[in-house]
Amino acid sequence: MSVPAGPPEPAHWAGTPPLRLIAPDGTAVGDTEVGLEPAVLADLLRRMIVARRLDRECIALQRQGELTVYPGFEGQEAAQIGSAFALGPEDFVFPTFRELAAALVRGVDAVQYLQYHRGTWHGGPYDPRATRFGPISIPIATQIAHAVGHALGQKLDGLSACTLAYFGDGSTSEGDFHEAANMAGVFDVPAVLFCQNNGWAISVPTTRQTAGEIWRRAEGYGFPGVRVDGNDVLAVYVATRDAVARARAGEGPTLIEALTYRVGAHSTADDPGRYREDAEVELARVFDPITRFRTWLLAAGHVDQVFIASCDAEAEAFAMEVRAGVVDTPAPPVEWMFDWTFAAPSEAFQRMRREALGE
Amino acid sequence: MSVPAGPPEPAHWAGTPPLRLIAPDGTAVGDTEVGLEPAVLADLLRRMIVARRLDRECIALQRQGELTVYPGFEGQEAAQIGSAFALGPEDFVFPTFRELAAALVRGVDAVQYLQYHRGTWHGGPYDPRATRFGPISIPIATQIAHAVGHALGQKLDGLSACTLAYFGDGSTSEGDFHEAANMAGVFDVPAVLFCQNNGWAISVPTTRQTAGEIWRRAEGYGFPGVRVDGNDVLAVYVATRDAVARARAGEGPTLIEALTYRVGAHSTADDPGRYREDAEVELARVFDPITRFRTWLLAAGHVDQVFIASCDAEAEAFAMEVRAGVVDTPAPPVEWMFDWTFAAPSEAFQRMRREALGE
Amino acid sequence: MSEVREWTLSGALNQALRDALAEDPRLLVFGEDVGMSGGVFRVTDGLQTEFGAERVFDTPISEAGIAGAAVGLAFAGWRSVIEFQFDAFSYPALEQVIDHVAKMRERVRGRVDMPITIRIPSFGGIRGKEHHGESPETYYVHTAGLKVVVPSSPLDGYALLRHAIADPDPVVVLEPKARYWSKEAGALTWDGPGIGVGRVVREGDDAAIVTYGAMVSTCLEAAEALAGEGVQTRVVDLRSLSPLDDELLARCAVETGRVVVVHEAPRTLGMAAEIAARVMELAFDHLEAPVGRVTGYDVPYPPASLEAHYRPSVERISAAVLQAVRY
Amino acid sequence: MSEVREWTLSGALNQALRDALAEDPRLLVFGEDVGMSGGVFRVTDGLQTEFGAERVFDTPISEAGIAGAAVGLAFAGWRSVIEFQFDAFSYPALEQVIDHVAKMRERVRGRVDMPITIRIPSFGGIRGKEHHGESPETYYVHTAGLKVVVPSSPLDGYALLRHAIADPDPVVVLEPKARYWSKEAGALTWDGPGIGVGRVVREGDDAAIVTYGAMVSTCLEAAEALAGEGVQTRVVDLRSLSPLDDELLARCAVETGRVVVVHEAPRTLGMAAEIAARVMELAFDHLEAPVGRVTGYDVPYPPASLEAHYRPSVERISAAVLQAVRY
Ligand SMILES: Cc1ncc(C[n+]2csc(CCOP(=O)(O)OP(=O)(O)O)c2C)c(N)n1
Ligand SMILES: Cc1ncc(C[n+]2csc(CCOP(=O)(O)OP(=O)(O)O)c2C)c(N)n1
Ligand SMILES: [Mg+2]
Ligand SMILES: [Mg+2]
Repeated sequence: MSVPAGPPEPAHWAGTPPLRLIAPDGTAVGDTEVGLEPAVLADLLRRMIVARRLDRECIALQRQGELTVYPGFEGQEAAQIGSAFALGPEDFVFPTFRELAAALVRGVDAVQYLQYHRGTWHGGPYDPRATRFGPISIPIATQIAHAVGHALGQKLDGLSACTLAYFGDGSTSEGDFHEAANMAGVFDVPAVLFCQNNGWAISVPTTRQTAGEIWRRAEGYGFPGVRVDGNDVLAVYVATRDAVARARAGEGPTLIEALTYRVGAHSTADDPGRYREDAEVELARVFDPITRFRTWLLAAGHVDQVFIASCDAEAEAFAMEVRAGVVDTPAPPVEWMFDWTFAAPSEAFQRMRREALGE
Repeated sequence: MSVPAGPPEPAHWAGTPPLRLIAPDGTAVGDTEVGLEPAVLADLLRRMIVARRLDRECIALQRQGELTVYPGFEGQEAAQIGSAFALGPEDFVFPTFRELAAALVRGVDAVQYLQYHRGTWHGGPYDPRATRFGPISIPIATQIAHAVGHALGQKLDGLSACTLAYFGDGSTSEGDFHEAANMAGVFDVPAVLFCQNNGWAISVPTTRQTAGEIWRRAEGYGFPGVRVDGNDVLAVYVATRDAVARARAGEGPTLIEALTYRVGAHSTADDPGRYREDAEVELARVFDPITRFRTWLLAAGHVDQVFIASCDAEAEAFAMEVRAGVVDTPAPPVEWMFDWTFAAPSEAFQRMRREALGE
Repeated sequence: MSEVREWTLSGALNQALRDALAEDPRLLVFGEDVGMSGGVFRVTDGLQTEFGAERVFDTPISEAGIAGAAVGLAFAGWRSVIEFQFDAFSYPALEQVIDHVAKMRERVRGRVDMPITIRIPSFGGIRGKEHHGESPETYYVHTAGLKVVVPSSPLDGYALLRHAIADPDPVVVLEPKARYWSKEAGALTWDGPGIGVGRVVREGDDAAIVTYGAMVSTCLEAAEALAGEGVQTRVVDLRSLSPLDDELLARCAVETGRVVVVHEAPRTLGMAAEIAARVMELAFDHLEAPVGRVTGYDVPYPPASLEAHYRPSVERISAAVLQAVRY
Repeated sequence: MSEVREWTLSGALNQALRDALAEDPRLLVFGEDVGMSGGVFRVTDGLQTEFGAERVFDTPISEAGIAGAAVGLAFAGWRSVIEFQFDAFSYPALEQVIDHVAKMRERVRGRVDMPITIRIPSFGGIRGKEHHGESPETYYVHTAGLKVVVPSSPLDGYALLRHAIADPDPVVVLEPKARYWSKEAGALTWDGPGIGVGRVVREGDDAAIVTYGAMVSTCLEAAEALAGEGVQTRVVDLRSLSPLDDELLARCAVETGRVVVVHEAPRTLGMAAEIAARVMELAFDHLEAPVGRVTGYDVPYPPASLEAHYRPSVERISAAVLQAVRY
């Protein structure tokens, strides 16, 4: 079968062609009847626009000293929102540090979330049980083991719910990824292992992170792997929805590799000019997930320019609202340094606390 | 294609059929012209017989209090000897704790090796550089990373040599296996990752260690995986020889899964009656590697009963010689507790040493 | 409270797990070979048969994965007892234990507890091979967010393990391998002192030996020998290494003026360092001699044939007490 | 010896690597993002360009694999400098470091050396996120078979890193992140004292503060403040945490009678515990006050907005010295 030549794809997209429903130019290339109403499809676009605007605001907030180091997600909106959107309220997510867009879909309060980046709390400033969104996790791949343990708990409880772990391409090199994935297979748990392969792990391209294709790892663990175009929000939604359905039906875990691209720096502390050609980023912009989905939605008549303008306006207002909240977030009381370490603190611990607080 | 029904195979041999040259009943089922002279083939049998006899002697020595806990390898002679035999003098091995048979092939002195099990030294009682056989390694899968580092060193030195790591089925669940294997792929090093899948990791069967097939892991790392009948010494030899040739030619690593069976207990401290049916072991004996190879060699006229009797006699004599050496091995001098920790010990360390030794 | 009978440490720990599993349907026990094998030291013997393979199960050989799974299970409302097969084999999980098990409650501001018990057969004295004789306590005690206990006898083993399992916080239980088959008669109960409380196992006012685990019996022997020389030595079994029983430490220093700490771990930054520093802080003016340290040396744990030279002996302990007394 | 100029700690460490790479063709530098990126703190900046991607290279995100590879490379006769990106990200490699890097020479009875330098940007004070402000020294110092150094200034950073690389044994270099951009003028040399030797950075006879890393400058500030109150405080920069400079510790205790140890790590089993125990052993009769400990608390390192309350401050340090002096 001859494939029409499109624009050159990022190097890490090479190899097995991913599941794709909408081509980079916005034309349908698969069955786009995925069971979502036009209003819901429009809502997906709205979420992507709102998330991107907030991401950019966060970078500005960092530059202005209102946030500590911030890891942007521009270019990964479809991967995050398409996947999080496929989850139900009973499902649970264990994220990395780059899933603010997914957190918004799960209903996590952005200002609370950003306490993490403001340096006023650790990875769990929001309530992970209420939001069913686990703490932001920095030690690479460790949260995948948490997700598998959580999924095992759901299975033991006989729930029809699953647990989704997010992680990056670089994360697949850690022992914890492997141990967790293998255990997921052995215990046959309702887990979705969702890899955002954005081409980079700080300065190391995926092509030097592993010599294999990430989705293929699944076969060695005895469960299905799926490669999906991570910049095609519909394809991501479908792949995740199917994995979630498998999990809920007791059919075990799925590994999803979503091919996307990290358009920005690794974080506001990073200077990609040291290791990446600007030209590569320019090429990758052709695959922008928002442009692609908007083009398709407009062509399909599901949205119009008025709607898009309303999304932009909402995004702007939301970014300003979050900014105000962030800027207003005070430092936590000093006691908090001692108040959460133990559920049952010892007398010795309380003594240290009193001493430290001068009580 | 219909396969003639043979005796029921161990559960962990299910799935993809392994490379096999000689069937369990000793008949050739593949190309047995593997480039080894009849005398060399006979030597392979001799080594297997000698190794098994020594293994049994070690168990006796342990029962008599002359060795501490000893992990036998009965049933795995072909996997170890066939693979070690495919290596050249410049190649290097990083073993686990169960590769005494491979150590003998590499020319490691058995009495020196057994200092480890006698409790008179740690994992490296012999000279690993002279023998090109690394220290006995107990922390599961850690030696695979050493092997990959060593292979990288060989590559940087431009040598035409490779490094082989032994490990078990259970070892493939450790993060270290994964990190090492993935690095082997990324750095494209001359390494052979040799898994003896003997069906058990202490009390856990391979079928509950992983839901996948071990050789398939390789694909996810971007290099070839091979499944071989680990009780067919010729097949093991061929699979390893080819992997070694690839490595030496700069074509990178290979993962070999050798299907074998742990006939004995995990170690002399283990009671398999708690978790394994005796019947399973009886069934597995049908696949005995020595019987199989002997049958084939006899039928091919490469050996006769006189030769086999001479092997038995040699094995007996060797076992007695090693026994005598083991029984004679004294405790090391107390100073040795301090003499090897540092190449450049500090004055503070020397002070502690003097104090401890009452000097 | 169970009937009065003779218990081994292994048996008492087994009973603690059995009783806890029976009382709490949301308690799980998992690790390598804890199922039908019953564990290398039989501490989980029979539990899978009794409570089923859903609640007592073998895992792949994945220590980090095991610890990580326990964290995830805690989010799902399950309580876990995990086993690492030997001291050194707990090290692959250190990242999960330090970064998550110990810190997770803090990280999520108390919204999820981490009721995880980490059982580790520990310390030397069984002619084990390398990596089977380590004393890992410093790694855990220094890690804020963990509690660490070490039983020295069967009956106290039962009590400490029950307290550990019931605790809403993560507790590391270091089980002295050398004492698994030691025996003690009595009824199993955990009504007595919990985590954070030490006990005096022999009275004496001339000096105090502070120790834990398998060294308790060695120190009792030393105290007996010292009594022969007219030195009345108190022996303290710490039971809990984190939190430490500061009151008891202070009392020993105040009442005897001479404290000797004994453990198998290497000296530098072993428990004796912390205890010496605390005793000085708590009772400087009462000290008649520097706090003595009788410990392993700063070398890797030696092979079986040398371990007797490495572990504190009755002679070394007695000599240190005499040195303190005669200071 | 290089020309006299102003160096940052990052720059001086970079130069140490450059000089060592130039001198020893069998030296490799590898880790996460040490290549074109030059490392998060630029310590490996330009090295890949200068020495090629065979000798200075990025690895996958596999800390245990990195440490394990260094062990294997040592068997093949290569010397390695490996980097773990931040303190807490060294924990996944702890098993390899404790069981192999530290013990391998012993395990093979001296037939293979382990010339491995482990660089870890460490400690707090840069408003980092969780897992980026840890003080991991206890884990390494307690592990027999390792040496551990902590530079506090650019020029000494150069010297210590050169000594570490040249050492035939594994050396952990904990680099104080908070000091990477601190400046010092001078020529780079490593002719001076090596590993195991501390230095007095301020003279004084009323009391001695013993510290290391980023706390050296804070302690110097405290000493300055104390001088204003008429208390002359000696400040010791340990440089080497393992081995410790016992002679210097003894001298401080004997000459001042009052020792205060300062570090960021949690108190329990932090370095101050070991130093307190040693000082007591070395100079009990000279001590006028218990050894003071000004440390982090036994809690996880706090978020950025609280770190100033956690790390020892000039006020806390001064108060502890005054308490010792007035004891
Ligand atoms: C155990 C550990 N090692 C190293 C790091 C430092 N680090 C932070 S992000 C990162 C790269 C992660 O790459 P990837 O998984 O692809 O995620 P991405 O940043 O692309 O979202 C690294 C190495 C860490 N956080 N944890
Ligand atoms: C890190 C670590 N965890 C646990 C153990 C305990 N242990 C020793 S052997 C073994 C099973 C190994 O199984 P496998 O890799 O299949 O090798 P086999 O024993 O079958 O040769 C285990 C769990 C260990 N040695 N190291
Ligand atoms: Mg990435
Ligand atoms: Mg096995």
